[in-house]
Amino acid sequence: MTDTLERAALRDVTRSVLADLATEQQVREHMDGDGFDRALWAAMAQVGLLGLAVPEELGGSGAGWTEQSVVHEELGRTLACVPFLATATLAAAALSASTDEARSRWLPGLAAGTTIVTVAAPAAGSGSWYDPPSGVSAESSGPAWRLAGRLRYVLDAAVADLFLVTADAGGTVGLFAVERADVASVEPVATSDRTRRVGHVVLHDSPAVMVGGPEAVLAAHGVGVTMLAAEQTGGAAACLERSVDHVRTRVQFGRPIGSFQAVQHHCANMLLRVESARSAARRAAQELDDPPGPDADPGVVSRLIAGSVCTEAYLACASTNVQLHGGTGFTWEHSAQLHVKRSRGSAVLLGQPAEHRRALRASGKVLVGL
Amino acid sequence: MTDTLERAALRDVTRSVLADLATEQQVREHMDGDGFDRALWAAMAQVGLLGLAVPEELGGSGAGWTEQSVVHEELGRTLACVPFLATATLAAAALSASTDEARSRWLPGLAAGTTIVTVAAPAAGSGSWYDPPSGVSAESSGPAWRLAGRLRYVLDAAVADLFLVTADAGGTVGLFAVERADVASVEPVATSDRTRRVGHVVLHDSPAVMVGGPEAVLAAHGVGVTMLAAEQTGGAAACLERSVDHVRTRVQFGRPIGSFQAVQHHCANMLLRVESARSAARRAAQELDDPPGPDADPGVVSRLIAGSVCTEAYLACASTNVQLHGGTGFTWEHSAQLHVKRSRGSAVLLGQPAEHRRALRASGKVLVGL
Amino acid sequence: MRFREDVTRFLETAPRPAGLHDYGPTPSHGDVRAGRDWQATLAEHGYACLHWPAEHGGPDASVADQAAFAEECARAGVPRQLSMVGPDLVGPVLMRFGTPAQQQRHLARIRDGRDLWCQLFSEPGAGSDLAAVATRAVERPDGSWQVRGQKVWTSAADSADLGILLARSGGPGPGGLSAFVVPMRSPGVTVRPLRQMDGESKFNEVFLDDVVLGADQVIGTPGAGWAVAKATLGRERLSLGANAVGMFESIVELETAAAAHGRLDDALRDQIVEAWIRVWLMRVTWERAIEEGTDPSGSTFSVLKLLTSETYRDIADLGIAALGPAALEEEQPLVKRMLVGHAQTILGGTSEIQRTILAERILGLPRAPR
Amino acid sequence: MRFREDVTRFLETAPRPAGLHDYGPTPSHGDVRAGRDWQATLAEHGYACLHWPAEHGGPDASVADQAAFAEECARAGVPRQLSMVGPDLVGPVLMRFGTPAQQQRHLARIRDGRDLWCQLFSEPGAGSDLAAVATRAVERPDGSWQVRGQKVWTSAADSADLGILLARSGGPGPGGLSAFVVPMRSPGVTVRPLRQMDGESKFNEVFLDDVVLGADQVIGTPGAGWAVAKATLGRERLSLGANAVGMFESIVELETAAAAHGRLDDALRDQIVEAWIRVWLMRVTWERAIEEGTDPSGSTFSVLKLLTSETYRDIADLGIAALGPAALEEEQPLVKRMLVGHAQTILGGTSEIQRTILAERILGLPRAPR
Repeated sequence: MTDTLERAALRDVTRSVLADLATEQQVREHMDGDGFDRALWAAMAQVGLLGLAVPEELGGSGAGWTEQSVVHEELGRTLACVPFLATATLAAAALSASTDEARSRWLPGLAAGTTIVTVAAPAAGSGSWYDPPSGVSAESSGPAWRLAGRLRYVLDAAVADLFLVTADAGGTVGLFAVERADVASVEPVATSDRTRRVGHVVLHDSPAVMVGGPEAVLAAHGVGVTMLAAEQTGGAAACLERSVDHVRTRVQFGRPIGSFQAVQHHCANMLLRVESARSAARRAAQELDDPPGPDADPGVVSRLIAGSVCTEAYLACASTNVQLHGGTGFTWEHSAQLHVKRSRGSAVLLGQPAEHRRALRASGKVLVGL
Repeated sequence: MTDTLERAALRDVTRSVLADLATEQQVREHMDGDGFDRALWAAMAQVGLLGLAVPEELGGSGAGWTEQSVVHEELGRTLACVPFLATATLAAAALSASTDEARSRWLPGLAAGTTIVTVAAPAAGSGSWYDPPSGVSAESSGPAWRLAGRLRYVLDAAVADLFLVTADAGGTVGLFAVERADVASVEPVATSDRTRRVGHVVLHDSPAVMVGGPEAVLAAHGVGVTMLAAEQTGGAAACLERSVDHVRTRVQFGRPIGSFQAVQHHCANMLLRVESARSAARRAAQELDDPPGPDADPGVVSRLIAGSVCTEAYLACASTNVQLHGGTGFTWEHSAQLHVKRSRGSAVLLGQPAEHRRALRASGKVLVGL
Repeated sequence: MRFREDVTRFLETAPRPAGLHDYGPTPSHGDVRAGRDWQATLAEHGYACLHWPAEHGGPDASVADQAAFAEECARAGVPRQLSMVGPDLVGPVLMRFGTPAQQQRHLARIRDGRDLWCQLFSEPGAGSDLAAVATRAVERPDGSWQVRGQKVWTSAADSADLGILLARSGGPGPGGLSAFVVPMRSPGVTVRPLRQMDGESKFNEVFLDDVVLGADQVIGTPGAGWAVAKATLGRERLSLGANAVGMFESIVELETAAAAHGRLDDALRDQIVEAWIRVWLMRVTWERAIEEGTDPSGSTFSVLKLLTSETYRDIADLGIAALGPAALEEEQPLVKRMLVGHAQTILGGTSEIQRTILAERILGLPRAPR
Repeated sequence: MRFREDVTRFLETAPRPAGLHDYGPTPSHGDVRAGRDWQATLAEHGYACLHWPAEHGGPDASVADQAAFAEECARAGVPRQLSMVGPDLVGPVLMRFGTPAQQQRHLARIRDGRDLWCQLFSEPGAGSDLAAVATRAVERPDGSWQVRGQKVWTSAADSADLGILLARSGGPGPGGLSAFVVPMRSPGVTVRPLRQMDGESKFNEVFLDDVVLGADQVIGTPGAGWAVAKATLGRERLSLGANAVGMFESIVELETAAAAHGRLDDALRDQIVEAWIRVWLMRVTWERAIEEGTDPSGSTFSVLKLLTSETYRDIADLGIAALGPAALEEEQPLVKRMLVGHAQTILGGTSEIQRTILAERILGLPRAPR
């Protein structure tokens, strides 16, 4: 119960920061800029939102992923332009599973909001997290490494200070850290979802530090899918709320369209999606903090179900939201399009629903128990 | 246009026979009996409905499969208890692709309604038309053959006079005819759909005549899938009509439930299904009569689409029909259950929708042209 | 946790009446004897009517404990009570609306299984629209009531000792309804079983021909019928989670059957994963609902009824593909289940009504004209 | 067949204006010049306004010929006319409701491409509900009209010479509406482009600020507006079949993209087959509609609009899975198509309205209260 209260307080803090700094108008200004709201980022750092997953001794609050998921859900509602998924979640998770040196070197800056860190997909060439690692090679000269390769669709590449990169170090795969200054070039991508940017990163004889093995990347992916699921749940819930607000007041044929059964049932179906997504996302986050079993990857079921169900919920709710708004929902000026684009982007960012389900089948845990 | 008129006349004749002899009450009487309405069968023979696919010189009218599909559609509406699919379609198609001797020996009786012929699935053990042929062996002594094996789920086995059976004749697969008297035993199956019966047939040292090769069975399957699609279309249309009749008159909350949008949209979705099914079934039948190309199996696309789409249309419409009738639709006394059972039986009789689609993909004709 | 362990131990050691099995919310005729004995055992050990307050002899258990008990009973393959109607519907109604004499007369006998109750609400003309109940209750000069009308969809009517009746004692609309206690062996009560599409008879029609009820058989006051009826809605929600246990088992059966019949291909495997995800979501949503609080009219609980009934129906419908041609057989359990699946989205409130309720009560959309 | 051959030959040899491409039913600003020239060429060769009767200079072509022409144009990658509004909507309306002077003034100029028309029907408060049009037309003492209001969703408003306007000249409801001809360059007409979610501007808002129209610019008589509006509905149906050509190509593009991005797995292949089946069904249904007769208000034609818009939307949405992470890019054609797909089920009548029309007009269900 105390946990519940603390989470409610965290939600209030997050909402209040976002209500000040991430109104739709503010979000749209950053969409037209470089897609990074530095003021909001600083404010989030200030109230401690960037270090929830960082231990206290490294400048964070060590709160846990359930708390982190609350922030993601709120960010998903507002589509605020911050590199939270890349830095506070993916990079924090990858660094937490890395060497002590790496942790103490970068996590404090990460929690303070001064170092923006991103993680590239292991399959650098495609940018897909489910394709096998490939595309970047690492060569060593003593303890120093040099990386070469092209990393596609790297989250927040244009604003990152540090890149965590999977590379083939002569037969074994390792995780490496590359400073911004050592990157050959970053090519921004014109993204459909302008509230979340990606870019291609070129490494060429780039100095790098080995910080961990492939397990760190796997851990980051697992956490990322779970936190993204919370974000998607927030997005889906926002679509439902916007739709409900609209259909209660929009009058056609002499009455609010929300009194038409077809509209009511669309909204009811959105509610079914949102409630299911919320269940899956919460359970997956809880199981990151409190693993349900002793085996190697105890949370795999909840995580992959959340990845699949929350993605599909957001896709469906974003589209229904347009449909219920009619032509207006199809305009650039209306918020509905922002969710359509975010939902589509999120559906390919860390794996597609079909890929999550395939991994679920491959886990051997389907139908093993309830 | 003349064709269209002739088909309309054929439909009228069929409807009038069925209106006399296949009311729901009459159908239910035969459901409680052996599932074969001999009076109706005789009447259908009388007006020439059994020989539409049999050449004139063998006692039929040589009308074609488009005409035959009209009869199937009407039978699908009424669920009349006759072995039309087995005899007039599957067996007629198989015999038409068989030896001249076989054709002249059995087609006249078939057209006259005096010989009931059925065709067993090549995979005798499973009863599935998509599993590879197996389960029956043929041994020859001179021109005479002896068959052994167990044939499962054979259409109208209990009333058939002649069985067309695929058997392995020492490395090559052939089609054989076995007279009723030469069958070791027939075990009737208690079918969920009591309007269409199947049985298991045991052959043991059973004398048989070789009448054709595997191509005759393939031809029969292709024709059968197409004609079954017409039957399913008729069933789906009947479900839609019954639903529309019901929701126009059933009053709840002070008005006919057909004025509720949720109910209206269920009906509209049924209409979309029925119209799509009708398009597919008609096109597939036309292409049996008038092949669209010179290759080996020109009608494969329309046939397999019809098999898939019409099956799913009937499944969906039969279920929606129950839903729209509420509790009453769930009772034994209501006709809705008859369509639920027929639709489910038809969905596994000559191949499931997923099997048809897999065959479609394997045909190499997907996306080849429009 | 302690409670659940106690329950498990009790269920392992408690004497089971001969023939006891998990017959669902209501016993069939043959289950009543074992069900009554089981209810007595539950009462003896403090597990009867868990949600009843202490003043009425209940243990006043938390929602979480009620849920855990229902679930452990499902796992152990026993019913959690003799029948839902007495403990879950009638008990709370009598506590809220009944006279002290009625509470005195009935509650203890519900708790220990001496009285089996049935529900006399639905009518042929009042299914989804309960306010349209037409059964008439006319007050006689001596203050007693004479009741005439027809009820339908009454489960256990043939075994029940008592029924809770909704009848019209006043004018049209909800305000004219009263609730009564009907001894089912009163003169004028006739029970006729309704045969369902699967051939079973779980439900009955009940004819009330001038049945005379005493003045003290009105529940609360005349005219309170609508309030009584509304108070019974949603009472089954707390046991919905236990359904997940049964559905999980039905997916396992489905997979086993598909493998046995050679139909377990990739497509069906994917559908099985989808089905399992839905059951997992039901289960996790239910746990979340319990965690979040005790209000069964809240959003999370409200979606469960729809998730449950539609998931049941869809899993049941997969049985056909799993069986292949064996789905032609009436006696296949998966075929029976497919048929029963058709009732899930109708009885206890159609899916259409449930969606409208979600839209209007949970989302606050304007009421559709009725 | 002869007609189709003539068309093919014409399309192969006709001079194509520079920049001509198949821009759909309405030209964008940059397409107008080429579109006008093309319309002139069509008129010269007898292919303009195929459905117009000879008395108005049309060739009075059969429905089948109109359909064949639309389809061959789609195959050849050219528009079948300058714009839909003039030939398909305004032409038939003027023939039926217009004065001889209006016919004289406008029809020839529509036919040969001198006049480009736009449609001024929808308003911010009258989307699905056209009867709620609020733009006021006030008759002045001299018999001329003064018009004030706002229209929306007007394509080609920025290029059009003339508009067909629906405005309220009388009391509330359908009876108070009149139709007018509006020269788009009249004083008081302001056109403002609407930006869509894909960044394009195919539609406009049109502000009418005390625009003065002559008495002879009323189409037919004042008060005939509703009849005029209804006469324009469904006029696009005859060209729906040509959409199948474009959709077929979009599936090919989808498959090609998926292969190029390494995403063409079995699951996506299955979805592609499903999509292709739906396009095949559209096409075959459309051919059946043409075969069956010429009434575009019949059942077969009526389902086509829904089949078309929902198939387009669903095919478009598959683009995301086909691209994988490349779907993050704004400039991917499949991403643009996914966005545009969201308009298909809204513009030209929402899918909800279409289903209600199918239920009420085709199936004859009682009207929902509006």
